[in-house]
Amino acid sequence: MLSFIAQRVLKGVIVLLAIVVLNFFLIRLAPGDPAVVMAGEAGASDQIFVNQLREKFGLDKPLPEQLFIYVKGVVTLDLGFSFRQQAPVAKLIGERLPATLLLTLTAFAISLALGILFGTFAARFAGTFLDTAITVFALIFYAMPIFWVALMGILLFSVTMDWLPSFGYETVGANLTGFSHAVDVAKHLIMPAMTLGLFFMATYTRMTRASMLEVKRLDFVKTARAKGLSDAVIQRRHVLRNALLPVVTLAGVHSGTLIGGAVITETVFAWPGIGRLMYDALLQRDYNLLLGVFVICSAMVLIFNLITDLVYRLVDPRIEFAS
Amino acid sequence: MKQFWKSMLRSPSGVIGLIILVLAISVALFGPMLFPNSPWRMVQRPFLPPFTLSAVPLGTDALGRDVFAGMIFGARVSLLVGLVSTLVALIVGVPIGAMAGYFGGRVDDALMRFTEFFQTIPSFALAIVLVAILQPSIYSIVTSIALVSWPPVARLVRGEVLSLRTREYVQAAVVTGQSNTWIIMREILPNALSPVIVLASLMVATAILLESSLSFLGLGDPNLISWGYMVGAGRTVIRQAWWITVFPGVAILISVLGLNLIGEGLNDALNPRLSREGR
Amino acid sequence: QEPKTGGVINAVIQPEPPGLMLAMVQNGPVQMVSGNIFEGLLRYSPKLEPQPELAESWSVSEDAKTYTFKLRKGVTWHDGKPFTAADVLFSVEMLKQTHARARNNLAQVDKVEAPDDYTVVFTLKQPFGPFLGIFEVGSMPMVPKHLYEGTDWKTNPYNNAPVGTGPFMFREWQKGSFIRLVKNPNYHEKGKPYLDEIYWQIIPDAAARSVAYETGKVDVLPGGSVENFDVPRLSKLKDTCVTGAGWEFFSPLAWLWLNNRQGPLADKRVRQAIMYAIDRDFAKDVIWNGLGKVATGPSASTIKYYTDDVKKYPYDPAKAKALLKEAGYKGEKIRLLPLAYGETWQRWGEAVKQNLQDVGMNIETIATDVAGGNQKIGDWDYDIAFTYLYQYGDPALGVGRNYISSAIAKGQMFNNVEGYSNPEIDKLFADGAVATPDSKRKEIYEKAQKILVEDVPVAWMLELQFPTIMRCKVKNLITTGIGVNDGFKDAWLDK
Amino acid sequence: MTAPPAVSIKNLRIALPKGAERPFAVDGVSLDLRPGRIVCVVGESGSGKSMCAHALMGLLPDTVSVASGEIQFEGRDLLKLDDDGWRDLRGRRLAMIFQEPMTALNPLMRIGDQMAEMFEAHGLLTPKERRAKALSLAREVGLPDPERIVRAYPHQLSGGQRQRAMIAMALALEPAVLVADEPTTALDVTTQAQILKLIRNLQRNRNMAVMFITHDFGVVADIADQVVVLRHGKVVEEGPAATVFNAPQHDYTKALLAAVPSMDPPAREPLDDQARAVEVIGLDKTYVTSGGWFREDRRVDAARAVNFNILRGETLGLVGESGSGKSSVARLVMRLIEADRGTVRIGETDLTQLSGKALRAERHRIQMIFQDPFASLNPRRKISHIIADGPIAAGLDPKAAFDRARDLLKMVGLDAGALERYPHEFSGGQRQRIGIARALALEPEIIVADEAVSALDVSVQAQVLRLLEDLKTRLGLSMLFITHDLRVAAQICDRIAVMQRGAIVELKPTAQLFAAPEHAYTRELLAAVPGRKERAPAA
Ligand SMILES: Nc1ncnc2c1ncn2[C@@H]1O[C@H](COP(=O)(O)OP(=O)(O)OP(=O)(O)O)[C@@H](O)[C@H]1O
Ligand SMILES: Nc1ncnc2c1ncn2[C@@H]1O[C@H](COP(=O)(O)OP(=O)(O)OP(=O)(O)O)[C@@H](O)[C@H]1O
Ligand SMILES: [Mg+2]
Ligand SMILES: [Mg+2]
Ligand code: NI
Repeated sequence: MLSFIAQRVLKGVIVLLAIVVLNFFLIRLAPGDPAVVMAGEAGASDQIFVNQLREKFGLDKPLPEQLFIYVKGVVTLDLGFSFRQQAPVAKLIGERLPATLLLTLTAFAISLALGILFGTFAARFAGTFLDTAITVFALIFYAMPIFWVALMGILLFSVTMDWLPSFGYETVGANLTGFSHAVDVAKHLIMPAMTLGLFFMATYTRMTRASMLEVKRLDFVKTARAKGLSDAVIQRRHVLRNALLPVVTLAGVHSGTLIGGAVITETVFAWPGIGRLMYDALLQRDYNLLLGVFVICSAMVLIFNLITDLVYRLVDPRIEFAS
Repeated sequence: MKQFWKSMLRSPSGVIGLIILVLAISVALFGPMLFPNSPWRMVQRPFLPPFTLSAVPLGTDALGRDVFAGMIFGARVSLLVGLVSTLVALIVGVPIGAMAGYFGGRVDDALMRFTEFFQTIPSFALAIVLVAILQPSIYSIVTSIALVSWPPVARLVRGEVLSLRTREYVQAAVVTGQSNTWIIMREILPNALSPVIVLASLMVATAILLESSLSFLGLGDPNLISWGYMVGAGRTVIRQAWWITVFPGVAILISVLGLNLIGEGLNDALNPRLSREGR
Repeated sequence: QEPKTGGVINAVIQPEPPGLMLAMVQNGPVQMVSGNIFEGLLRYSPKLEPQPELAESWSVSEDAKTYTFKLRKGVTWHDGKPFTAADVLFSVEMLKQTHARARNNLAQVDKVEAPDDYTVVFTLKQPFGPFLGIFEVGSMPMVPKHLYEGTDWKTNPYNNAPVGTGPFMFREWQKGSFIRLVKNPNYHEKGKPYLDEIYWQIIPDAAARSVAYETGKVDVLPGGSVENFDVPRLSKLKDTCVTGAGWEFFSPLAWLWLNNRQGPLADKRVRQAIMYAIDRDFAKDVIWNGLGKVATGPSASTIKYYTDDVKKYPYDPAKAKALLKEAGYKGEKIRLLPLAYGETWQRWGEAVKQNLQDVGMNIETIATDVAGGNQKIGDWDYDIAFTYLYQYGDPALGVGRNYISSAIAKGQMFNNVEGYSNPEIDKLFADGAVATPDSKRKEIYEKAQKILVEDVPVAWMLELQFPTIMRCKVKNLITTGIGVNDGFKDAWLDK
Repeated sequence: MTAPPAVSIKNLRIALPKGAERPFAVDGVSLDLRPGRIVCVVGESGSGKSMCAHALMGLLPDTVSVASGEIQFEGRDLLKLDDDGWRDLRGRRLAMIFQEPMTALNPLMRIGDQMAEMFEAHGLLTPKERRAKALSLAREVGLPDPERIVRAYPHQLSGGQRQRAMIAMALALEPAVLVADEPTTALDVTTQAQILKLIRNLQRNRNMAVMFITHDFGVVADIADQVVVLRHGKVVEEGPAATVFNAPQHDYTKALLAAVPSMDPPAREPLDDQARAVEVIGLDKTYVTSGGWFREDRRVDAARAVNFNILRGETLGLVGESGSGKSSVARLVMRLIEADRGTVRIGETDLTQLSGKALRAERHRIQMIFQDPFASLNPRRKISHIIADGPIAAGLDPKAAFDRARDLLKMVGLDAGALERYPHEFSGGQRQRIGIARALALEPEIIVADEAVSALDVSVQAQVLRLLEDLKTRLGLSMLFITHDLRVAAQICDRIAVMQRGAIVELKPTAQLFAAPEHAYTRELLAAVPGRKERAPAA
C-alpha cells in the first residue's frame, strides 16, 4: 500500500517535471513577454524601462539557463517569484488554492452524486420515458456552454430573484465569522459549483447508467436474485457497488477536465481561484506564475487520480497491494 | 450494415440525433449559398429585435449585423471545428492507442506515459495556452482542441486492442503469416471501432463547446463567425438584446444534444447486447 | 450641501492591479487604487489648472527655468513620520529610475534642491512649457524616503503594504477578491476624507461587473469597467448618476497606427482613403453609445493649443475608393490588429474591418492578446493597429512623442511606431516644447496639427470618454481633471 | 410412483421475442421433480434446458415470457406468484446453482457474507448467528480451512472451491428443490467428479428434489435417477436413467447416445516407420507477470522441459487439467509466444531461430484450429476472405486463392454459397469447419488443434472429429490434438501425452495409456471421467 503510493508519487513527480519542461518552452513560444506587457500597461515604454524589467525577470539570461534555474527551483519545491505581482509564486497560488479546491471538490461531489443518482434511476427504468427524460435533462446541462449556464444562473438567481450573490467568495466587508461565515461562503459557492458540477453530471449519469446495465447482466446478480434478496438490496449491494468502480476511476481521470473547466467558472463568478490566476498570468506572460499554476493543477489532477485509484483498490479486493 | 441502420433507426434518440445532425450539416453546407449575405455586414440598425423585419428575421446584433446570417455561417465554422478537430484527434489517438495495445510491453509503457502526461495537464487550460501561443486562428483552435482531446481516444483504443489482440481470430491471422500492419488494420481496428465511433460523436460535441469557450475568452478566430463567437460577443449585451446570445446558444445546445443523442443511438446500435437483452 | 462623514464605498477595479507601489508600477488600476494612498505635489482642475496638494504654493522664475514649490506643513506619512522636502528629492531620484514617464518628463530638469525642509526648487536646462503639468500623483507620486532609501526597491516589503501621505491607508488585499483601504485619521486636510473605508472589488468579467452594480454590491463603476453597450441601461437604473468628467488630464485619444514604412500604407493617399472609409460617427454612436467625440487630428479637444482648423475627413467611401484607385492599390492583403481590451474594442475592430472591406481593401484580422499585440506593434509587425493613448494635458507630453522621428525606436510601442518621419514636424515639436510665451507655442502647435492631418501618419478615430457610473448618493467623487485616479478624498455619502 | 412430486411442471410454454430462431424456447414441457431424486435434463445447446430451470426459479429474462402452462409447488402455481411471493420462495424453498463459478459470485463481497445473505434475505437469525452458520456450511461442503475461506474474496478461490461455496449457499436454508444448471461444465474432470459426488450426497441426506441440467451424458450416467431429453424445446424422451440409457426409444436420443465418444480406443496402425514432422526439444516457458516497481513478480511455469515429436500422419494427444500448460505448449509450437529455452523443429527447419519475414514465410507449414468457433472468426470479414487471406499473404494470386477457398469449403462439407457470408450467419459446428478450412488453405504439414471440439455439442463434435480424421488420412497430415476430454482423445489420438503443471508426465500410445496408466496423475484423470462405470453404449 505504502509502496504503491510511493511508486505513484514518484511517477507523478516525473510527469510533473516533464510538464514543467514542456510548458517552459511552450509558454516562451508566445509572442510578447512580461516586460512588454508591463511597459504597455504603464503607458510608457522606453528601452531602458523594458531592459530593466527583462533583467529583473531574469529574461536576459539564455533560455537553457533559465530552464535550469527554474527546474532547480521546482525540485527544491520553490516555484519561483512572480515579478509582476512582486510575490513568491507559491504564496500567490497558496492564497488561491483553497478557493479552487473548494469549488472543484464541491463541483466534483455534486456531479458525482447527482450523476450517480440519475444514472441509477435511468438504469433502473431503462428504456422507459423516465430514462429518456433523465438522460435529456442531464444532457441539456452538458450541451450548454458553461459560461452560458453561468450567465443564465446569474440573471435568474442574482438579478431577478436576488437569492444568491453573483460574484466573489464571501460578502466583502461583512466580517462574518464562524457559522454565519460558512453560510455566507456556501451561498457564494452554490452557483459556481452547480454550474461546473451540472456540466459534468451528464458524463457520470451516462457512465453510471451504462455501467449499471452492464453489471445487471452479470451472473452474480442472478445469484443474488436466486437468494430471494429484495430488489433494493440487490441494486444497492450487488449492482451499484460493482457499477460504481469504473465510474469513480474515470471520474479521477476526468478531474483534469474539471479543473480546466474551473477557469471559465471562476472568471464569470469572480471566484478567486487559481483558474483565474492562470488566465491572468497567461495574458500577462507571468511565466513563473503560469508555470507554477500548471504544476499545481497537474499535481492536483495526479492527486485526484491517486485518491480515486486508492479508493478503487481499497474497495476492489481483486487488486492487491504488495506489502 | 443494414442491420446497423435498422437498430440505429430503432432507437428514438438515434433518430432524433440523426435528424438534427443532418439538418445542421445541410444548413452548414447549403445555407451560405441560399443566404449569401456576409454575416459581418452591418445591414440594419443595431439591436433590432427578432421577428420585426423579414429581411433580418432574427434581429441584428450590437453593430446591426444580421443574426440569422451569423447563425448560418456560424454553423459552418462550429461544425467544421467540431468535425475536423475530432478527426485530427482520431488520427493522433487511434494509431497511438493501437500501437500501445498491440505491441504492449515497452512500447505500451512509453506511449501510455505520454498519454497520461497529456491527461494530467488540465485540458482546457492547455487549450487556452496553446491557442494563445499559436495566436488565435481556425488552425490553432483546431490543433489545440485536437491536442487536448486525443488521449481518451488512445486509451479507449488501447483497451479495445488489448482485448482484441488475444482473440483467436487475431492469432489465426498471425499463424497464417499476416504482417503486423495488416493485422492491426484489418483484423483489429475494424472490430475496435464501434466504441470509438460512439466516443467520436461525443467528441464533436465537446469540441464545439470548447471552441465556444475559447471564443468566450476572446480566443476565437476573428475572421470567422462561429456560434461560440456569437454567444461570447452577445453575452455583454444579453440584458438588452437576448436574441444575440440566445439563438446561437440554442443552436449549440441543439447540435451538442443531437450529437450526444447520436452517440446514444450508436451505442445501442453497435452494442446490441445492452439494448436487446434487457435485464 | 454639507458633506457627511462616514460610510463605506464599494468600487470596482479591473483588472486586478499587479501591485500598489505607484512608483514601481503605473498601470491603470494601480493608479486608481494608489491614488488614494499616495499624493503628488499638485492636482489639476478639469480645466487642467494646477491646484495645491502636497505643495501649498509655487512660483516660476522670470526666465521660466526655475520652479519653486512650498510644501504643506504638518503632513505625515501613514506611519507617522513627517513628509519633507527630502522626500521630494528622493522621490525624484527614485522615479527617474523606476517610472518611465517621469524619467521623460524630468529630462529637462537640470537640478533639484531643497533650501529648507519645506521648499523645493527645480532648475531646468531650458524653458519647458508643460513643466507644471507633470506633478499629478500618477505622474510623480511622492515616496517615503525613510522606508526606501538604501533598500532594494524591487523587494522592499512596503511594496506590498504601501505607505503614502494620502487620505486612505492600505489595510488588506485578498488576492482575486478585493483591496481594502481605510480612512487616514491624520490626513493633512482637516475633516477629510469623509469616507471610512473603500473596498475595491475585483470582478474579472464585464457582465458580472454590471450585475454587481445592479444588485447593489458595488456603488462605483469607474470608467471602462463595464462594456459600453451596458452604459445606457445602467444609467437608467434608479438612483444612478453618470458622469463623463474626470478624464480631462488624460484625454484618451483612439487611433489606428498605420505602418508608414511598407506596402500600400506607405502611400499618403491610401492613408487618407482609410480616413475617408471609416465611419467614425457610427463608431461613436453605436460602439461607444454616443460617448466621446470624433477626433479631428493628433490633439484631443481638451488639450492645450487644440485647433479644428484642419483638413476634414468625413465618411466618404466613394472618395476613399477613388483615392485607393489613384494610389494603385490592387487588393494587397492588409493586416489589422485590434486591441484586446474587451468586447467594445473587438466590435470596433470588426466594424473598421467591414468599413475598409467595403471600399475594396483586403483586410485580415490578426488575433492576439495584449502581450502579443504590444510585441507586434513594438516590432512594427503590423499594417493597421488599434490603440488609444493618454495625452497628459500638453502636446509636448502626450502628442509629440508619436510623430517625431527621433522617437522611432524598435521594440517600443508608445512612440512613433508608425515610422512617420518629417523634418518639419520634428522641428515644430522641438520648438514648441521650449517656446515662450504661450501664444508662440499655440502658433507652433496649430501648424503642426495642420501638417499632420494632411499627412495622416495615423488614422485618428475618437476622443474617448469613459463614463463613471455611480449611485447618486455618492457625492463629489470626481473633482479634478484626473478623476477617479486622484483619490476619493472629497467624496462623501449622502445616507 | 413413489413419493408425490415436489414440483410439477405442466405443459410449460415459454415464448421467445420476435425474430428469435423459433417462437417458443420451451414448448409444452411437462416434468415432475420428486423429493430425494435427481432429474437430469439433457439436450443440445439451445434446446431450452436453461429456460426450464429459470422458469422454475422465476428468473426468466425480461424479453421472454411464459405463454402457458403451470408449475405446481406446495399446492401453488408458481407462475401466478407476484414478486414478493417469488422472493419468499427463492433461496428458502427453491435454490439454484449456476454454471459459471467464476462470475456467479459478487467479486466485491467476502464469501462468508455472501453466504450469510441467504439468511438475511429471509430475515432469519442474527448477524452473528449467520456468520457462524456460514462457517458450518463451508465446512459441510468440504471447503478447506473454512475459517479462512469465509473471509476470502471470490477471486482468491479456485473454480471448484467457488462452486462448493455456491452449493453451500444453495443449501443454506435446506430448500425442497435444488436447480443446478450445468454446475460442473466449467470444471476439470477431477473437480467435476468431486462436485458431483458432493451434490449426490447432500441431496440424499436432505431428501431434496434436484433438477440437474447437463449436456454431458457421462455426467447423466453418473448422477441421474430420471432423465428428460429435450430437443427444440420439446421433451422427446423421458424415463428412469437405466431405461433411457439401455433402451432409448426416440431416434434423437439414440443419435445423441451414439455420438458420445467411447473410452475404448480403436485399434490403430503403428506409424514407427514415418519421418518426424515435428520435433520439440526441451521447451521451457515461464510467465512472468510484472508486479510493478515494488511488487514481486508472479511466475507461472507453463512448460517445463517439454519433449515430444510427432511423426508424419500421426496424431499426438495432449491432455491434462485446466492450467496444466496445454495451450501454452501449443502456442510455443506455433511461435505465438517465445520460449525461454528449447527448440521446435518442423522437418529440418528450426522455427525458434526464425523471426520477422522468414518466420512468416515458414508459418504456412504449421497451422492451427482454435477452440472457440465464435471467437476464432473475424466477425467483420467474409468467409471467402477469412480463408483466402493466408494464401494471398503467402503470395498466391487472389483468384486462385478464392478458388481454393471454394474447394476447401466443399471439402469440409459446406457449399460455395458460404463464401459470401459473414461468420455470424453460421452455426457453431459450421464455423468450426470454416476454421478447419482456413487452417488447410495453406496446405500445412502439421495441424495444431487446441480444444477444437470442446465447445461443440456431442453430435456436432462427432461430425467434426470424423472430418478431422478423414482429412488427416487424406492429406497425410500430422496433428497435435489438445483436449481435456479423455473420451475424445481416445477416439482420435495415436499417442497421448499427459501434462501436469507444465510437464509431460506420461507419453504412450493411446491403447496402452488407457489400459495401463503408470503415473498416478494419469490414473486419477482416468478415474474421474464421468460415466466410466456405466457401460458405454456401443458406438
Ligand atoms: N435472453 C434471451 N432472449 C431471447 N432468446 C433467448 C434468450 N436466452 C435464450 N434464448 C433462446 O432460447 C432458446 C433456449 O435457450 P436456453 O438457454 O434454454 O438453452 P440451453 O438448452 O440452456 O442451451 P445451453 O446448453 O447452450 O445452455 C435458445 O434458442 C436461445 O437462443
Ligand atoms: N499470458 C499469460 N500470462 C501469464 N500467465 C499465463 C498466461 N497464459 C497462461 N498463463 C498461465 O499459465 C498456466 C498454463 O496455462 P495454459 O493456458 O497453457 O493452460 P491449459 O492447459 O491450456 O489450460 P485450459 O485447459 O484451461 O485451457 C496457467 O496457470 C495460466 O494461468
Ligand atoms: Mg443453458
Ligand atoms: Mg487451454
Ligand atoms: Ni452488415
